Amino acid sequence: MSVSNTGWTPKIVAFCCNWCSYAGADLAGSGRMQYPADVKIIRVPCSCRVNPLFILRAFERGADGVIICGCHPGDCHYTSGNYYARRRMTMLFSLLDYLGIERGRTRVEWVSAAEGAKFAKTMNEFVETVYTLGENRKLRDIRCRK
Amino acid sequence: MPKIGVFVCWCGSNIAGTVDVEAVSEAMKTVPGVVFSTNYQYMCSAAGQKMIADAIHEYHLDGIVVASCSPRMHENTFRKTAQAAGLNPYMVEIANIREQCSWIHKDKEEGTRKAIVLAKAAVAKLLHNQPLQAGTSAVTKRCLVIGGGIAGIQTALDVANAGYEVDIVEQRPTIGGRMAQLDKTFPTLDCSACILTPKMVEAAQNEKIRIISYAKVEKVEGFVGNFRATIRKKARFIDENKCTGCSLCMQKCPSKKGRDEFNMEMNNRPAIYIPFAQAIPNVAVIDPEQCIKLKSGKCGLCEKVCSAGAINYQQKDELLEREYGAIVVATGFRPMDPSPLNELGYAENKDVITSLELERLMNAAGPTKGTLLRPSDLKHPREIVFIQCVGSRCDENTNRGKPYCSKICCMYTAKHAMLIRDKYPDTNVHVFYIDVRTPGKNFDEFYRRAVEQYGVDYIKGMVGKVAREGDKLMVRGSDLINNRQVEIAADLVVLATAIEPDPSARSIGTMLTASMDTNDFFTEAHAKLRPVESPTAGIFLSGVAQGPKDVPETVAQASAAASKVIGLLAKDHLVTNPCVALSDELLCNGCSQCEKVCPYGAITYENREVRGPGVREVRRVARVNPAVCQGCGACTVTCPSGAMDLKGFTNQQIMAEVDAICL
Amino acid sequence: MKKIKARALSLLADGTVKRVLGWERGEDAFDCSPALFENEAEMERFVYGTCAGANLSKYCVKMGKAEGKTLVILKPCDTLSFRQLLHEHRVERDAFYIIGAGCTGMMDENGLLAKCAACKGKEFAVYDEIIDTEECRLPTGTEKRMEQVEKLENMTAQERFAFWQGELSRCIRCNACRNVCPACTCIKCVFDNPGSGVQSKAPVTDFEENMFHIIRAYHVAGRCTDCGECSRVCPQGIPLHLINRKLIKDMNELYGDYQAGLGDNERTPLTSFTKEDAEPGIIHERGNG
Amino acid sequence: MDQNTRFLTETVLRISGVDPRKCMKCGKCSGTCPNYDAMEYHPHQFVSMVENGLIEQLMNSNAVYLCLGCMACVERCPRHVAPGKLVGALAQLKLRKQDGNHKGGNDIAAMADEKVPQQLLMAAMRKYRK
Repeated sequence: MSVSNTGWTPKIVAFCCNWCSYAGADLAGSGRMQYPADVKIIRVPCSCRVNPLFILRAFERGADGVIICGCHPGDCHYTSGNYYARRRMTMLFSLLDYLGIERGRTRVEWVSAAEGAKFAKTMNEFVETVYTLGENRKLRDIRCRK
Repeated sequence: MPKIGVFVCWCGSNIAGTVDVEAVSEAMKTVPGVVFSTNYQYMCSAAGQKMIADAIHEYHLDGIVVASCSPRMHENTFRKTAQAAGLNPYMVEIANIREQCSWIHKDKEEGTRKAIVLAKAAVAKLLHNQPLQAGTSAVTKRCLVIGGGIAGIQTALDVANAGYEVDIVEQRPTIGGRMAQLDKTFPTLDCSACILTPKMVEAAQNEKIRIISYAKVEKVEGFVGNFRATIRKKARFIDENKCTGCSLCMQKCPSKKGRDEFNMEMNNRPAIYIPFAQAIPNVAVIDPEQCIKLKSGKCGLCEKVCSAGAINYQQKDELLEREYGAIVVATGFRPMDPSPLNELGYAENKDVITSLELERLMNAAGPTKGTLLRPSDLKHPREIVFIQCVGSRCDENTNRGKPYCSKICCMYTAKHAMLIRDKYPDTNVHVFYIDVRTPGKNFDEFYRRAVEQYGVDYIKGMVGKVAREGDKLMVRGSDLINNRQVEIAADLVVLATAIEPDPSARSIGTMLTASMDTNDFFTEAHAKLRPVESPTAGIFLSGVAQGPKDVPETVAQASAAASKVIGLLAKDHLVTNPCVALSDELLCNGCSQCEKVCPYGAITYENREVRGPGVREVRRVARVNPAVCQGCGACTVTCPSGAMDLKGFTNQQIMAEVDAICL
Repeated sequence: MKKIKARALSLLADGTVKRVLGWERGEDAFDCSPALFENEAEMERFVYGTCAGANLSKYCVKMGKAEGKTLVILKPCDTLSFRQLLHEHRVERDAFYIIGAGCTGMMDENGLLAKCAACKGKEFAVYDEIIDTEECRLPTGTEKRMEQVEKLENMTAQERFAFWQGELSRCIRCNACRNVCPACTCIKCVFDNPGSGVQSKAPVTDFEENMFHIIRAYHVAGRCTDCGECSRVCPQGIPLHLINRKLIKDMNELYGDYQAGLGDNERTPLTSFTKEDAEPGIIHERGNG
Repeated sequence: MDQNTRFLTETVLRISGVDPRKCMKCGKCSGTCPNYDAMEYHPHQFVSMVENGLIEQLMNSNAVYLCLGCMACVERCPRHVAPGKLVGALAQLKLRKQDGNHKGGNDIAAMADEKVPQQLLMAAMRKYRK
C-alpha cells in the first residue's frame, strides 16, 4: 500500500469484465502477484456495462482513480461490447480532461483471462500514477476552492 | 430491511494466512442489514455448506454473502446451497477475498482491512438484489463440427452414434485432414491410412452425419443451444451427386501444373482432381486457377469424358443456413514454414525437407511411390540428418518460432529414423536433439528401440549451419556430450518443424467469440477441469486446435468433446441466465438507441399502453427478449433515461458497491 | 417575413393544419417567444424575424401527440434537431407540416447569437416547403465553429479547470438548458428519477452541478446538433455549448465527420464502432494541457 | 560462490544483459560457432560456466580473445540468451581488471601527437580508461 506522509492512501475502483479482466485479476491472485490493496474490484459482465455515471459517482464519493478493464478488442465475450466501451470511455475521459481534471485518474486497459501479470503490472502502474497525482479534489468540489 | 448473513471462509491458510478472518466476521456484524456473521475453515465443504443452510433457517435470512475465493470458483456452489435451503439462488453474493485479497497482499492488517471493504461492498450490493427466476430456452439437437480431420471425424462419429445429427464442415475437398497424409503412426507403426480411412467411410455412411466439404463457416449467430451458422460451400464445378470418382477426368485433363497439396506440393496434379484415392467424398474438384476451360473458355475435355455428366462449369458458391445446438472446433494444425530460419537452408535446398514432406516421400501413395528418394536428383540418400525442435521452444523475444514444445516431433522423428534404418539398413541416420521427450504409453520404449535396436545416432546438440557442397549438404552442429563440433556430409536433411494452428483458426475464434491464446490455440474453460470446453458456452474443442497433441490424445479429446456435446444435446431445454436486461416502460422514450448496440438483436419496439402514476397512454417502448439477451449491458449505458437496466447488475447494485468501496 | 404568416394563415384556413407552432411578439422588439396559434385571431400575435432564435423542434415532441397536423416553422439549424428527433422516433413526420424559414442570423439585445456567429449552414434537413429570400442563403457565421473549443484545448489543465470552475460555479440549476434542449427529451430525466442514483433537484455538493453538466453533455453526445439553445437560454450566461462542441469535435476527429440530424443513418458515433478505433489512451497523447 | 566470483558474475551479466537461466542447453551456439575448434571453451560452456561461478577459469582462458564476434550465436540462439554478448562482456571485464594498464584521460592525451589517427585515440580511450 502506498502511504504518504499524511497517511493518505488512494482509493481506486477497478471495473473488470467478468470474462477476461476479472479472470485476469484472479490469475494475478493465483500467481501471488502483488499489487496495492488500494485497488478494489467491481465485477461487471462486460466493459460496456460501465456507465459513466458509475465513474462520476465513484469520484464524487471520494475515489482517487477509476480504471476500466475489459477483454481485448476483438475478444469480447459479447462480440462488440468493448468496442462501444472504448468509444464511450474515450469521450468521457476527453470531456473530463477538457474540464481540467487530471488525465491520470482515469484509464482503460484490456486484460485477457491469461494476462495475470499484465493485470498486476497495470494496477501497480495505475496506483503509482494516482499516488503521484495525490488526492482527488477537483472532482469533488469544482466550485468553491478558489 | 432484508436480513443478511455473512460467511467468511478461511480457505485453510489461503485466506486466514493474510486476513484476520475473525476480525472480518466481527466487523461485518456491525454492518446494517447483517444479522449473522461467522467464519469457518472451508465454507465450500459439506460442513461449511451445512453451516450456511442452518443459518438461513435459524435467522430467516433473505440473502447471504460468502467472503471466500473468486465467484468464478464457487458462486454456483453457494447458489445451490442457498437454493437447497429455500433461498433464491440470486440472493447470494461472493466477496472475493482470496484471489483479489489474501493472495496478493502480504500485510495481514492491510489484507484484513481490504477484506472488510470487499465484504461490505458485497452486502451493499446484496441489499439491492432481487430474487431472480431463470428462464429456459430450447436446444437445437444438431451439432456443427468445424474441421474434418481425425479430431472432427471422431467427435462426429461419437455424437452421431448417440443419435444426434452432426454436420462436418471441412475446408478442403476431402475429410481426413493431416492424419491422412501420414505414412505410419507411432508407437505401433501401423499404417495411418489403414486405421483412418475406415473411420472416414464410417462417417460418410452414418446417416446422422452430413459431410459438407470444400466449405467454410462464414457467420455464426445465436448462443448455446441456438446457434445459426451460414456455411459457404465453394463451387467444385462438379455435381457431387453424379460424380462416381472414376478419375477418368484426371487422366485426360491437359492442365497438369497444379501443385499437389496432399503431397505437400512435391509433385503436380491435374486441374481436375481427387486429392487422394480414399478421399471422402470421393468426388472430383476443379481448381479454377488451373482449369483451361474456366480461365479461357476453351478445352472442356473433362466434360466430354465424364460419362456421369457430373461436370458443371457454371456451378456457383452455395450458402447454407443451418441451426445447431453445439459447435465443436476441430481446426487442427499445419507445419510451420521453416524458411525464415535461413541457416537451415530450407528455402534454397530441395533436399532440406520437413517431416511432413518426408511422410509423403515414404508413403506408397506419395510422389515417389514409397521409395525413399531425395527430391533434388531422386537418388537414394545414404546419410540422413534429422534436426529436432525446429521453430519450437523459442523465446518470444526472438523471431525464431513458437514458444511452446510441439510435443509430437520427438516421437515422429524416432519413427522416421527407425523406419528408414529398417527399410534401408545401409543408410546412416543422425538425429540432433535438445531433449528427447517421450511421455506416453510405450513411447520411451519406442525411442530406445530406435537407438538400441536400429542404431540411430542421436547427437545431443543443435545444428548451426546447413550448406550445400556439391551434391552433399554439409551439416555442422554441436555434439555437447563429446564437447566437439561435428560436420556431417548428408544427402538429406529433415526438419522436425513446429506445428501451428491452422490459419483459419483465428477468424473462427473471433466468429464464435471463443477465446484464444497468443499462439492462436483455443483456450479451454479450465486448464485442468474443463479441458474440452471453450469458456464460451456451447463451443467445444477437439484436437490440436486446443494445443499440440498426437493421434491417440486427439482421439481421446475428440471423444471427450463429443461426450460434452451429447450431454448438452440430450437436454430439451437449457436454463437461461436470468441476469438479462429489462426495460422500464414508464421511463422508456422508445428512442431506439439501445437496439443499435445490442449484439444479439434481443431488443424490439412495440406500441403499448403504458400505465403508471398519472400516466395512461400508448407509447413506443423497448422490449427485451430474455431468451436472446445474454446480459452484456451495452443497452443500459446507451439508454439516456435509465429505463434499461440489467438484472443482477443493476445501476443501484453497482452504485451501492461503488459507494461501499469509496466511503 | 409576411410571406410566412400569410402561408400559415392559408394552411390554417384550408384545414391542412390544425395549429401553428411559431413565435409571438412580447414586451419589446427582442422578446420573441415560442407560441402556439390555433386560429386566425390568435395569429395576430404571430411574428417571425431576426429575434426568433428559439428552436421549436422540442415542442414537436408534445405537439406530435395532438390530433391533426401541426404547422411548425423551422430555421435551417432547427431542422437538424427535428430530423434527429425523427431518427429517435420521438416525432412522426406525418404529424407535421414544416415550413423551412430562411434565416439571416438571429440576435438578441446583445447582438448576434453565439450559435449564429458559428452558423452551421443554410441547408434544410427536412421541410415541406421553404420560404426564404436570396439573402437568407448567404452564410452568416464569421467565427470558426471550433475556435473557442480549440482555445480551451490549448490551455493547461489548470487553466481549463479554472475557466470551468468560474463558469460552472455560477450555475443555479434552473434546468433551463435541459428544458430547452431538443435532445433532452426523456420522459423522465435521470436527475428527476430517485432510482437513478443521481437524482438531484439542486446541487447539494459542489460536485453535483459539475456532474449535472457532464452527464447532460454525455447523454446528448452524438445526438446534439449543436443548436446552441442551452447557452442561449442560460440566465447565468454559461457557455454550455462549448462542452457539447468539444464532444462533437472529438467525435469528428476520431470517428469521422458526423452531424446529428443529417442523413438517414440512425446510428450515432456512440452507437457504432470500428475495430480500428483509437484507444482511450489517445486522450493522453493529444492536446497541450 | 565467493564474493569476488559473485561480483564478477554480476558485472558480466550486467554488462552483457544476458540471463543464463534462459538457456535450454540446446547447443545451437556451439553448432553455429565458426571458431569452435580454436577455442578452449565453447559458446555454450560460457553460458553454463558463468551460471555456475566458473568465471575465473573463463577469464584465464584465451577463448575470450578467440571469439570472432561474428554474432552468429547471438542471432540464432532460440532462447534469446546470446552467448556472444557474454564472451564480449568477459573480454571487457578482463581489460578493466588489468589495473596496470589503466591510464587517465590526460595520460592518453600526452601519448598522442598530431599524427595519431583519431580512431586510435578513441580505441586507446576505450581500452585503458576502463
